[in-house]
Amino acid sequence: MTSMNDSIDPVARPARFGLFGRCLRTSMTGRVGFGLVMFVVIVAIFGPLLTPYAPKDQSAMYAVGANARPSADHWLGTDRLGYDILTQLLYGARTALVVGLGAVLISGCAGILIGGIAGYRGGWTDEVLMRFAEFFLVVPIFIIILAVVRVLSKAVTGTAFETMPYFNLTVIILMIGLFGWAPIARMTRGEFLRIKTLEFVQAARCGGQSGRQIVLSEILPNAFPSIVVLIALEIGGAILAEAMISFLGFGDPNAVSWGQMLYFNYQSLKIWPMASLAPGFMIFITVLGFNLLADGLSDAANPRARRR
Amino acid sequence: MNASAQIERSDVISTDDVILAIEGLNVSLPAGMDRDHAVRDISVELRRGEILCVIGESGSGKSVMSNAVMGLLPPQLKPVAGRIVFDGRDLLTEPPEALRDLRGRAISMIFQDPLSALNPLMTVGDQIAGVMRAHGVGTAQTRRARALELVREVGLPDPELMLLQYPFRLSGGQRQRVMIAMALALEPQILIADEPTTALDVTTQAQILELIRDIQRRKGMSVMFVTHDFGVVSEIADRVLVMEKGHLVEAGTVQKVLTRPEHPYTQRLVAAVPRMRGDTREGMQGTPVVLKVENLRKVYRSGGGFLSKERRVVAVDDVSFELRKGRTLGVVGESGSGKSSLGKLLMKLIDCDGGRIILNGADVAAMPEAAFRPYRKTIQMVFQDPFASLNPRHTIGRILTAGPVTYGETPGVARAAARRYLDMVGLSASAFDRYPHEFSGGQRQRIGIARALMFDPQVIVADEAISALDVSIQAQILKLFADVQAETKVGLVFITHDLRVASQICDEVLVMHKGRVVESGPPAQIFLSPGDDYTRRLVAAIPGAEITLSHDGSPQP
Amino acid sequence: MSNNQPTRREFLQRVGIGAAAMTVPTVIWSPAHAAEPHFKIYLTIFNNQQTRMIWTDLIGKNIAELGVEVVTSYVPPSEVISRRANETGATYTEGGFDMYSERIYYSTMMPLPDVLFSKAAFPPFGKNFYRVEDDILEQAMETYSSSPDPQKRAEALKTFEHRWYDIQPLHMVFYPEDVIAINPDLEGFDATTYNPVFFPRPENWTITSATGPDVSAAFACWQPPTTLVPMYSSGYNESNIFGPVYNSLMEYDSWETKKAVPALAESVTASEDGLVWTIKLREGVKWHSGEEFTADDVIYTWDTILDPAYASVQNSPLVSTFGSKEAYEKVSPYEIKVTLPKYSILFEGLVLTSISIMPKHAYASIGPEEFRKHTISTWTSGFTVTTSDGRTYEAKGAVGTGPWIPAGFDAMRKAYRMVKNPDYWKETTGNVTEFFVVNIQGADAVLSALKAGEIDAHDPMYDIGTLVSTIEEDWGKVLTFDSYKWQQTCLNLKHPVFGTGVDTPLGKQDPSRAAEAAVYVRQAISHAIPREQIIKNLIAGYGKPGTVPMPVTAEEYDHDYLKPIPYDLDLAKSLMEKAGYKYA
Amino acid sequence: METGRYILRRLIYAAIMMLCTSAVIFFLINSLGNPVELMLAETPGVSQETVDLISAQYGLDKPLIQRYFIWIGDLLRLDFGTSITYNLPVGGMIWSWGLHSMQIQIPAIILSVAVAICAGTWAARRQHSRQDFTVMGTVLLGQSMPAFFLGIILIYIFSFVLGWFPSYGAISTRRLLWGSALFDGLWHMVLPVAMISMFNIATLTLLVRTNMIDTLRQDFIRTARASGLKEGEIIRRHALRMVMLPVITYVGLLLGLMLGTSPVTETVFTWPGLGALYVMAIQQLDYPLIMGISIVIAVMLILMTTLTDILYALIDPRVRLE
Repeated sequence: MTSMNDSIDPVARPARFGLFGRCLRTSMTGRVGFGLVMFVVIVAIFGPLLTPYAPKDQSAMYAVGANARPSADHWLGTDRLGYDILTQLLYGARTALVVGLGAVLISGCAGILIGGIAGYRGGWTDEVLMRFAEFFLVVPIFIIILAVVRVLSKAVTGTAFETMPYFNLTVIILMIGLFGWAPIARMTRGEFLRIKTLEFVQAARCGGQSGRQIVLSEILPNAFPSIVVLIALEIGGAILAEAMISFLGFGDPNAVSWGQMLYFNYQSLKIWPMASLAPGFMIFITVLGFNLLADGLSDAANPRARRR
Repeated sequence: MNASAQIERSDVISTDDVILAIEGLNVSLPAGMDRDHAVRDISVELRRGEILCVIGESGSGKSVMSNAVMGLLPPQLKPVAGRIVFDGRDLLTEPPEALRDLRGRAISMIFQDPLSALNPLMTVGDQIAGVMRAHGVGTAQTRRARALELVREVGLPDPELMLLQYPFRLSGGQRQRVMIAMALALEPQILIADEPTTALDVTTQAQILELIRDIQRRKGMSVMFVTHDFGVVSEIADRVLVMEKGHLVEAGTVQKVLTRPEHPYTQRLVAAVPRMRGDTREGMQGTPVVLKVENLRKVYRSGGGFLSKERRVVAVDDVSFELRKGRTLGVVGESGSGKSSLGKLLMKLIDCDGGRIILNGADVAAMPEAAFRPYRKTIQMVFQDPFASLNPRHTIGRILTAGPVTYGETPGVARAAARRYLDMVGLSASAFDRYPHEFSGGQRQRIGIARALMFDPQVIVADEAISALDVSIQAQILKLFADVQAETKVGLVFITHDLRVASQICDEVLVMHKGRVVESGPPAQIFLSPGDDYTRRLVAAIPGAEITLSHDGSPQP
Repeated sequence: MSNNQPTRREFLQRVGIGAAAMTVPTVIWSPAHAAEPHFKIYLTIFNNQQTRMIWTDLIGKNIAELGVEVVTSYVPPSEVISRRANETGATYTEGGFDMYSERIYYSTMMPLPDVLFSKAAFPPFGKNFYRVEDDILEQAMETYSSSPDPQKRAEALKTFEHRWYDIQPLHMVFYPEDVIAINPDLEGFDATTYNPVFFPRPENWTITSATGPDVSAAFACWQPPTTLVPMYSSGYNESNIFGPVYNSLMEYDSWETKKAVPALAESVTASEDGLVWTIKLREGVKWHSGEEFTADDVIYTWDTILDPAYASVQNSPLVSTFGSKEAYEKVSPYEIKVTLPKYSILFEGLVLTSISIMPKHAYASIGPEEFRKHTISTWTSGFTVTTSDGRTYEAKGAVGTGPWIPAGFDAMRKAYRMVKNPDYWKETTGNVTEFFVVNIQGADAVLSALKAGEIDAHDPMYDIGTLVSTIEEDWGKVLTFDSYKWQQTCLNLKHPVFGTGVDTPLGKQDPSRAAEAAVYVRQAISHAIPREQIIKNLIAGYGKPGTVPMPVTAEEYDHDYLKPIPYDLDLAKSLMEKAGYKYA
Repeated sequence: METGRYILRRLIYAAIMMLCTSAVIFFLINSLGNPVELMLAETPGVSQETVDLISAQYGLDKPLIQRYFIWIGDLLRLDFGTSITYNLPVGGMIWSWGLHSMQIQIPAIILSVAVAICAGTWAARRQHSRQDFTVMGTVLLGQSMPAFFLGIILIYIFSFVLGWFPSYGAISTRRLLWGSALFDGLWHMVLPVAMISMFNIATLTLLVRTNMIDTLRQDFIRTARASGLKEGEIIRRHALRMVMLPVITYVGLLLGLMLGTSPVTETVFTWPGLGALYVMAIQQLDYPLIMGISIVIAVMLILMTTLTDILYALIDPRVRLE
């Protein structure tokens, strides 16, 4: 458009404090998102110190009763199961983060690996891997996860898995992770394909660097900003997916999950709205936090789209 | 030869003839850029029936000025002072709707990249007719008839079919003709051409320049022609404006500016224009052969998958040559001639389909990567794009030392070497710890050369190593190549599309066309008495030949 | 080159791999009970009813208080069903079950051996999943089911109740009250739905606000039916729909009196010893097709149920009642003689009152493999019935003798529709002429439907008790009924701890006292069930604490002996100590 | 010619995908056990002979691989078997329940696309302005809002507090709104459609905005401006066409998924759609129903993505000809 554009790099420049620093410095949404995420992280780490109750303590049932209004003992009241709502919210943050980070750890590793191989190798490998990814991109993940959670809980009968604590939650995390790699793979592949043809990569080859070195030190660091954006989005997505699965009653009965709170309480919304609105709000701000963070990171990673 | 050069051009034109007057134009830049104004205090008069060339290097503000006339400045660039008077009206204060009506009807514009400038989803016919439709001219039938007429007028083949084509199926020259047809649709009084031939091959460029010149004369249009190439200027211009960093530094007739530049910047610029030389460089005649290529061949295959036809493109076909130590081999050709593929084949960035590459006495053509690795040190490359050729995440030091360290050099020795070569390419040692984005394009290219030198190679392949640079920088880098070669006696394979550049630096030139070497020999033979038909056409198409065919370096139109 | 990859490092540092590292272990391995658990129970919870999920979970937590490790999981009912079908009494880890909870209701109007968990009610190849094996209980039930003398039967029941109360083979949690909200304009709802014998009787409904000749009424059922063939169903999701279409030989007149009166049978007389029965059928009763109802239809129905190829759920009680097809014969078109091999309470309690009679002329041509998929089972299409006099009748579902004629399944509304039978043999009192049964999921939704005037009543499974406070008078009238059902937690009585007791410390020490130790454990569990709190918090007080498998409102319930079992963890622990478990 | 070959190639890919998917579904679900045992589990006193007899009636005594081909053959004749919990033919159920899913999904998709194009274009043309910030903020909120939470809030406000719209079901059982099934159906659709659209609108608006900004930066837009086209015309005739390409892909995916994406919506609104049916089928392990719905969703998805690809190719000549 103008001659000024000539000076824009094909890949983002490194900044003083990295992508995160730039995100926090330049993007309002990034700052808000980071704040919300940090809030949830802090709640997850320190929350349990703030409550005298165990996560599955139903003793309120014998005292103030279920669906009790807020009191000095129960600041947000109790829910239909006689749990202290605040305690559930605090412990739910842990589950949410474990689900989000755990799922993305799996999908991120798989996605970067597969996308990286497809993008770097190209040709026939690329074709096969991307057809495969295409299948995963369009597959109705949610429906499959429901089926697998149910089917596995039946299939493990009598095996050692059955006695594994949080088996259902583990399965849900695994499934969300295993089905979430395709977008990351596609993004990684696109970035690899683009960066691979850039001249500094050819220069590295001319400089005698091996394929592994080129991928790890030349291509991957430059592809990373775009991937990080997607990863932040997927953390939010994974938390949302777990909430929906739990909401439909397929969650882990032994885990404290906001989705599960909603599942048990939304039928009595009219009696005691707090019990459903509070966990819903927590899911909302957590997912919002990661989405905003992704938005800010995306601004930071693509300076071309940044506000001038 | 261009007939326009013979036309007598007068400096004296009455003010009635001024069709567009830019008076004291100031366009501000947003905060944080390296200067306040994109253009500052510019006054220009475009006269009826003339071709006014605006020349300047990148960042000189020439495009900003032409876009300001069209009212197409991006929102962050704002004209803050001055007037643009057309037809008694100030275009800067006209309401947007009136301005819109003028665009396309009274003032038209064509752009640099004809592919992205055309809508990929619409046929040529729809796009030409769309201009008329936008101004409510004619009916669907008459518009189509007019489009047909225009397509014929700009010399596109098979007009009927052409209207139904999509842009991506046309060649670069054809696309630019479509652009011109669109610009001409409503017989505008002014045509603004923003670097319209920069993306084109030299022979196509000659045709397009011819077309613009021809149409301008037939229609009596005024043309504002923005370019960075003095060759083009000499071909087409009546008058020339020279811009530097947003300022207008010199204006005058083409003869005056080219032959008697007054402003020091113009003088530098004109001096830096690559001249066609027909002489043969002295020295280094009997040195040993460092690179010998025999019958090299590369075929690209695409498609060939399930239910789709395989397409084969012979990129490099039976190419043979020898490069001696300290000598420079030029590879010239238009885009698609296979010259870049040849460069990549030499570097073994792509595998060849036949032939031999003898390096250090061994045939490396068929070697697997592992076996070739020790040979890599002897052949290095300098790349085209100074912005993409350095990893933005690595310091200059890391970029330079990574290669030698990979080959087992100790980091200390590599660092010392890096500092030495930085010095050789004219950069201070403080560059070592900085990142690429802190350097200008020319500086980056110097770093690229230093990187190639780190291995003490016997051969450097420079693939269009200067074509992305401004003219003045080009000259510096060319000089650097010459100096480096003199010092290190490295053999240089210099791939370029610019015949003038090749004529300056090469000891021998290969002319490539459709993958084949059509002619080879010393520059004198190639440029002064080309034997091959294609070479002849190529040489004839070099713009500004009349001002450059001299031996003493001073322009002689 | 420490600063060459700033983004990745910064990212990991700042967004909290640290948080993840701290969180993962704490969530995955949260501290369980510090002490070594006494034993481990897998508590399987049906995933289809939230209230039950909650209170079962609560019971699990309380059992855990006794030093038992309780592992809970939510599963579909079908999975528990297949787990408990294991004949060997396998525990959960062996593919069977340890403990789960369910609701039991009377499928007739009197206690029958199956609801009393009689071993005899389940054939040897069958699925006696509870395996209540206690000589005193068996003896009492044997006496009860095979004695024609009401006095003896009452005594046997009392013995049964006392013995059960003492050894607690399964734990009754509570006896729910049925809470039903109905359209305030609906009259005649009284006798509607408590168990499969009491399906809604819309022929007696009057919508007082309705004007004009066509009055429609709608009834919401909790779950969609699986099959509308009576002999395949023991649940009332189905009988809500097929009930109004068919008749049985006898029916109950009203909830008020709970008295069986003749229906398709005009009279039923028995010999002194209760072995020979003469059934006189009502004459002039017409099937919906116009065909005459005769003894052939009754014989056909019994024959079909007795034929194992049809795999009817009523096969086993009928086999144990009749023995074989020789037990009954047609005397005349309107008279059947039944000779029982021995007296069985099932004949009165089940065969006469809850077997719907199917039309031979319409159904006889349908093979066993087709029955479940046929229109008579789904009501989704039509089929043609040819009567003996050669006329044809287009059935849009089942063919019965009842007051309502099926008009098919309305796919758009997902509702079963039926219209009033103008030729019904019995006088009816209501003004409703069109009747819908619609499946609505969820208590909240069903009340919304009632508020919107889309339904007039619903079945009691919605558990609207806790929502009663949201019902306003102008759109909902809340009725409560005593229900002949209870909620219970089931134990695998072959379990080595609480079933046979061989793995208890006491049982290991002295194998002859193993059964006794198991009783202690079961009693401990019973005392760990917070029945009052469950009733108060989860069903809004609409219920009574449970003791034995006998509805608290039944006249057979011995209120003097069966006092509520208190929630007392200390008492429970002392019982566990009796079984040999130690507490610190 | 080229277009024809392209379409043929896509269709053959689709067929291969369907075959693979069906095999996966069949062998996965059938590895879990004999459905007849489950069907009869509640029936006391059924002997093994009876189970075998009924299994044979259902053709379950044959080897798995043979049953797979029988199943495929049945599928081709649109015979999906019979549901264990409902005893209804699965094909008819999918059709009936699926129609209800489409009843809310299709209007929601149309609404989303319409709103998103307007909002996205509007925001893109005012990039970085206050209005753009507002739209983007709303979009981010909408994207982060869990669908079921939104549904619950909608029900609470519009159904419980205000009483404007029904909160369950697809149609009134008896009293139709204004006596018309059409109005009554629309009335029931309001809240579910609002809930589904919310997320789609957010995602699509983002998509439209990003692509519109990209497109408006393209050189051919500048050409159009330089040719004197009106701004509205540039948006409509030039930019939107480009922007529609990714939108079509996304909408194709939405259409493909519409039968399967809605278990949450349909659960919240007790809507008798395929999503809710699927959840029920899984909860009850109703094998024929799970297999039937899975295969229909998969086929629908493959078909829609294939159609999208073909449509894409028809709009963008570069795809079909290169």
